[in-house]
Amino acid sequence: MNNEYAISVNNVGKTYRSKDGHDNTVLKNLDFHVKPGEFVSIVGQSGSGKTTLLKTISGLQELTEGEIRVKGRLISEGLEDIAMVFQAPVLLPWRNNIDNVLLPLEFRGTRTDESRRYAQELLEMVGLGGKATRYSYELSGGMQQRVAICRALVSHPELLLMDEPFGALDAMTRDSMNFEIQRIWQSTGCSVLFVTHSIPEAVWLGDRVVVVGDRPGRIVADISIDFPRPRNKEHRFSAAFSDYVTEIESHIGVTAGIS
Amino acid sequence: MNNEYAISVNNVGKTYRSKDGHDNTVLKNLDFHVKPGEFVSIVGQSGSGKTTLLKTISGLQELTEGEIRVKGRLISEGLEDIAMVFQAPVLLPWRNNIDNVLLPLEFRGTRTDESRRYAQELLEMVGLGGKATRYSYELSGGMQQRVAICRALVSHPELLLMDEPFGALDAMTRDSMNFEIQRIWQSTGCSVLFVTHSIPEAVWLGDRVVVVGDRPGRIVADISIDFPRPRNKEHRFSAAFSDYVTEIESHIGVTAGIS
Amino acid sequence: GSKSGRDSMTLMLDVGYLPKHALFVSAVERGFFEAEGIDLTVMPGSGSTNTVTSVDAGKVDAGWADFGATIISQGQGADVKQVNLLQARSAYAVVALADTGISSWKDLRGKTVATEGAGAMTAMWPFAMSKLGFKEGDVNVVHASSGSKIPGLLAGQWDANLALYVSDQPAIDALDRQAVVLKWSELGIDLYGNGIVVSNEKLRADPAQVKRFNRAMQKGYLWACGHPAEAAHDFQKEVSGFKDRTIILAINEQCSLTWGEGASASKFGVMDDAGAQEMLDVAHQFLGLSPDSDLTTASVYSNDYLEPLQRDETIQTP
Amino acid sequence: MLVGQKPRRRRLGRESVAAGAKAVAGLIGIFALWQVLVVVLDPPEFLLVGPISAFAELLERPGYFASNTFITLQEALAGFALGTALGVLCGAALHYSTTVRSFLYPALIAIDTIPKVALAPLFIVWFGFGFESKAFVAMAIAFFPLVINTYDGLRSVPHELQELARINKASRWKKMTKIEFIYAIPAIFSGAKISISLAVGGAVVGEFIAGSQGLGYVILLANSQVDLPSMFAAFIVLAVIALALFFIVDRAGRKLFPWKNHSR
Amino acid sequence: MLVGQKPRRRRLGRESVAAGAKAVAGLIGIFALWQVLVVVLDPPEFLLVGPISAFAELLERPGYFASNTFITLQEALAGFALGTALGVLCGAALHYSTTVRSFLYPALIAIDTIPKVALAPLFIVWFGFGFESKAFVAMAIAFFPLVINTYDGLRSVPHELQELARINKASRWKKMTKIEFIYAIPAIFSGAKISISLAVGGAVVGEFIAGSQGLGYVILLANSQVDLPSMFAAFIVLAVIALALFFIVDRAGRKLFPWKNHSR
Ligand SMILES: Nc1ncnc2c1ncn2[C@@H]1O[C@H](COP(=O)(O)OP(=O)(O)OP(=O)(O)O)[C@@H](O)[C@H]1O
Ligand SMILES: Nc1ncnc2c1ncn2[C@@H]1O[C@H](COP(=O)(O)OP(=O)(O)OP(=O)(O)O)[C@@H](O)[C@H]1O
Ligand SMILES: Cc1ncc(C[n+]2csc(CCO)c2C)c(N)n1
Ligand SMILES: [Mg+2]
Ligand SMILES: [Mg+2]
Repeated sequence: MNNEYAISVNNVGKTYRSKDGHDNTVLKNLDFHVKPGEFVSIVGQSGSGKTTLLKTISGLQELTEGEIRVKGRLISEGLEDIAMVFQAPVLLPWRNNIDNVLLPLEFRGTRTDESRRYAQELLEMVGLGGKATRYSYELSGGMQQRVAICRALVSHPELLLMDEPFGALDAMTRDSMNFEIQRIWQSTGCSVLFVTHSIPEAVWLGDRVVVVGDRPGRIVADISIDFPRPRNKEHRFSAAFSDYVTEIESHIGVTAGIS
Repeated sequence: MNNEYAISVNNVGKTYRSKDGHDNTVLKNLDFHVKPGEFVSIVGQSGSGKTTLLKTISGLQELTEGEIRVKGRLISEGLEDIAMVFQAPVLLPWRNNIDNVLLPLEFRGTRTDESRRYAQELLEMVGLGGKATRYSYELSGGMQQRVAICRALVSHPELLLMDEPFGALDAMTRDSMNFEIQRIWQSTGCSVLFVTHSIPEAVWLGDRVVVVGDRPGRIVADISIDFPRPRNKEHRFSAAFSDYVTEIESHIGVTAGIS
Repeated sequence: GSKSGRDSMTLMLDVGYLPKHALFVSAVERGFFEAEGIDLTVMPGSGSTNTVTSVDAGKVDAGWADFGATIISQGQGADVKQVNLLQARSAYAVVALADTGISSWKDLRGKTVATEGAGAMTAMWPFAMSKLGFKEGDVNVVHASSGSKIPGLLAGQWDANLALYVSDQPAIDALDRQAVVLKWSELGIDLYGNGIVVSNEKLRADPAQVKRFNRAMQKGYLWACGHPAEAAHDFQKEVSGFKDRTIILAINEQCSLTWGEGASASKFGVMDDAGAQEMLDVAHQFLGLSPDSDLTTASVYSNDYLEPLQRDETIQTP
Repeated sequence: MLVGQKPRRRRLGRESVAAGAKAVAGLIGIFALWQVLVVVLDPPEFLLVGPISAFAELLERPGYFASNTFITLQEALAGFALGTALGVLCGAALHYSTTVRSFLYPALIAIDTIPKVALAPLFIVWFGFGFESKAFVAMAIAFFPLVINTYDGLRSVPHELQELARINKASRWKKMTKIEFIYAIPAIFSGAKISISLAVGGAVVGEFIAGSQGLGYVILLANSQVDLPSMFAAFIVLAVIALALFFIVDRAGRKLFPWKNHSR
Repeated sequence: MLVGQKPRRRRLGRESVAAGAKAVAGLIGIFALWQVLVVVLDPPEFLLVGPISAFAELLERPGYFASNTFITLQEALAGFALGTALGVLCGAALHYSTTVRSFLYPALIAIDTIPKVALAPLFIVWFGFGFESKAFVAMAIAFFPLVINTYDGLRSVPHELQELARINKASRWKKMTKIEFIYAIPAIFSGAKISISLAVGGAVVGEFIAGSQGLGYVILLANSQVDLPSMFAAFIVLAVIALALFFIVDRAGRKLFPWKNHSR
């Protein structure tokens, strides 16, 4: 029944149980579906459960209620081809950057002679072509984040989960990353779940924006963004765009903030 | 001569030398000064050297050229009372959140009975009053960042260096943090160096916005922001504000981005 | 195994490589074993008990071990026999330094003596005490590893060692000190000393080899007793560091224990039931040999593999 | 990385019991295997006896074994305590003082290698044949793993934590007590877990050298009488006390550093 | 935290030489102290001799010491290699298999405590008097620190790295070889540094038990002759080879895991 969805989250709940009996219900009655090839942005307050949601979908964290299917299969039965950009870069200090990018291929045993060239391309795309053989300690915070993004892309995943991938990037780098992600997504047709704190970014990138509410995390809004693809700067400054942003802000409880 | 400044950075250069002779000059001929009680925002592209600049000022990283004085004293002669929010939270996993916040006082030997109450206040201010006795692994990325901010504030520093403190925060939380930082800064009169990727944030908070350019890092612009204090949402949506933002974007090379 | 038509054999000593072992080294060096078609390797041991164990396990062909230790092992199931009593009398003694207030048995009262933490001599010390008419506590006994006994004695940590005088007297001599030796035999404790131990399996499989071994051993041993200076020289080639005088002293002491006083006293290496039984009794009484043990004199030794030399025999090198 | 380390969930009483049961099962398994081996191979009694004989021996002379165990235990604990204290001190000195490191590190390693058994005569001469000489041997052997693990543990304190201390002008002492030593606790306890076995072994070796009591002496005596049941009984007691001490040390380490290897 | 660990700067040849010089100075210092002690205290020759006598002894019989050293070295290296391999394997098994951990961990610790010296007769029976029995004693002693440090090192792999492997569907083997074992390298090498000394000591103990060559035998002979110059000469040689091996292991560990304790 769920086979038509890339991801289907059914009535999911997640409670962290701590040793002192201090239970923390983070997600409750979550229901949502991602169609194949869809780009879904997720926004929500700090601590609302976005990371938790991504980790349950990726199978890294167990559910306490409900079920999640990826391409129709229960995640508990084994993971599909998923790539994830974590909130922190998590690079291996003993590998240089390009070898960090190649790690997923080595894990999967699919590294070929081609791979290195592709990894280098990805690094160039994120502006780190010259840092391929440097180590992560020699990179700035934003640079590390970009290496982590390349690592997620290198395996041509069908499903890409990104947890605030551009959090440490300046506006300009961020813009160019936005364009690149859109391009890659369009050319590969993968499904994307994209957590961000930037509502404009969520709107610009997403086919839909899902707003996760707080205490416990649940879906408070699920808004389809009806802009054509590929999107460009024009869309960003259209009236419709501002309306989307305002609507989403109202769901989160922000009213046109400072930053 | 420099005694009038809280920070004075004189012709500073920093070159990372790597073992394979691959020298990386990150800062060059940097010159700028911060007056006591001033709030200086720093923006610049990812990898331009903002973190490096903060770390040299704090004395955590050695200069390769020039000199830095804090309150007139060379930093090489011993550190003044500086607090720093690092780009990553760096919390001690063996301490709960409030004990992490109290750490600077224990280091300085200035922890009193009062301290705990104040730390709790700070945690409440950042919306984590209920997480005081939890551990950092039980917090979301943004929550950890907020604990780190409390830790920097707890020692009533005269000089506060913040490296993208709000990078992992959603718009709403970020706004409220912006207001709190302005309030604290005004009530304590400390000097602040504030690195951010958000140009509106930089403008809204700063007395000045310093733009750090790339390769090697140098100061490409130093713009005074002439809004009265305390600033509020009104200022954010004034025409002057937009002009500041546009001017700064032009220095960095962004033109009104997506996010 | 046999290479060039000769048998390779190994002989394990009781402990270490000491001057008293010069007899064995010399016997090999002078070709007594070669003459019997045996390539003998002599190796140091780490205590008679371990030596018997090694023999039983087939790791060595023959061992040179304290008869008491052999009996205890046999009592525990070691399938071995003593086949050549080279040392008819035990060298048990109390060894002290001259001029330290001990010159006779009665001087021991109130003194402290050191001995290995365990061993036949330690176990039998109460026997010696009873012969002396001492009560428990009249002599304070402390335990020290074999390596510590001489240094401890020299350093004055204690007053005397319970020791084989053939071992300790030369050691003290080597340090240019004078030793006082109180032999247990003076107390009437005159037991068999060390002998050659072979496994019963070997006795079944190749009795002829054991006989050849014994022949060579007896000749070599007696020859060395007759030529201490030459034997000492042979030993020095193997183990450096000892003075001639010390080795000769050890050889002479060792050789003074060759001839016993029992029925078979004049036949070298031969044991008798009386002597064996005496040791069995002592083992029952002092050495922890189980009362249920079915050991008999016949099961602990055999003279069947021996063509004993006589007291007055003159030995020629081959 | 730090943020990923979570407090371990405290073992429930039930889990603890289950773990204990498995450990006991494992030990019983070993004993069973050993007994089967003995029955099948049927080695002579002076070479190898089964655990049944050993336990029978233990039951026959409980007082004898208990009193000697107590003595060995005291020596081992004294040696372990001293060795740990000294080892941690030396490890810290190596880390904090370049001078100590340059000049003393090699010397320390050199001295560690000299087999303590070979130094026996000197120990006797220096310390006599009482409690002290055994505790000293135990200490001398237990000491080294703590040096290495303390030093290596302190060396691996992450850079960010160092910076955190520096920016807050932490005194050397505060930095040590609030960051570095806490971070190094797991490594130090790894060392202590190695040392506790060594200390017990060291006490026994000390008793071999010069002793008239303790399990080492029991073994020596058993050896001379070729009394293998008694010898193996002593081995079993030794193993049991070392095991108990090991798990006490292990548990203490986990108590002190509970945020490793969390479940969730 | 990961990002804060930076590759160590490779030591320049000059620095390396300086470090070596200091180490040698440290050793010479120890020797000098020892000699002074001997001159001042003037202990009798059977109690303590100074390094000068020991070195004189070495120079007098260089061939004797060289050949015996060579033998001990071989035994120690074989034991160390085997003990390391087995220790790492066991440590890994403890980490990866709950069954092994539950059932075998206690048994392993128990077995480790049994003093190897006391097991001498069994070793002889199993391995004879040759090279094997000494290498076995060395192995048996060297093994344990590697078990503990491998296990503890693997256990402390951070959670995020585990997640990184899982999300990429890494096979168990890939996860081990590309993350876990690499992360555990420093801890494993800490263990190896403890073990290398122990292996040398173990070989010597093996030679005490049953040997007619090697430095242990040299010591045994020297002991029976109360020949302290020869004994101390052997100690010095032992210390030197253990030192050399230690620094080889240490250097190898740093080569394999160069991103710790970076300078900048
Ligand atoms: N291991 C854990 N144990 C207990 N509580 C946890 C744990 N991990 C997360 N939480 C709690 O779950 C809630 C949601 O956390 P999560 O990391 O999913 O938030 P988030 O939406 O990603 O926030 P942010 O934007 O700050 O990253 C928080 O209240 C947090 O305290
Ligand atoms: N330890 C180091 N060794 C060598 N190069 C380094 C080191 N640390 C930083 N760099 C380099 O210095 C430059 C500036 O880094 P820095 O961290 O100061 O940038 P940043 O402005 O803070 O960037 P971001 O916004 O991404 O945090 C980068 O090119 C980086 O590669
Ligand atoms: C040498 C050494 N290597 C790694 C670590 C990191 N670490 C911290 S605790 C622990 C387990 C105990 O060894 C490990 C591996 C360390 N501290 N010391
Ligand atoms: Mg998150
Ligand atoms: Mg930065």
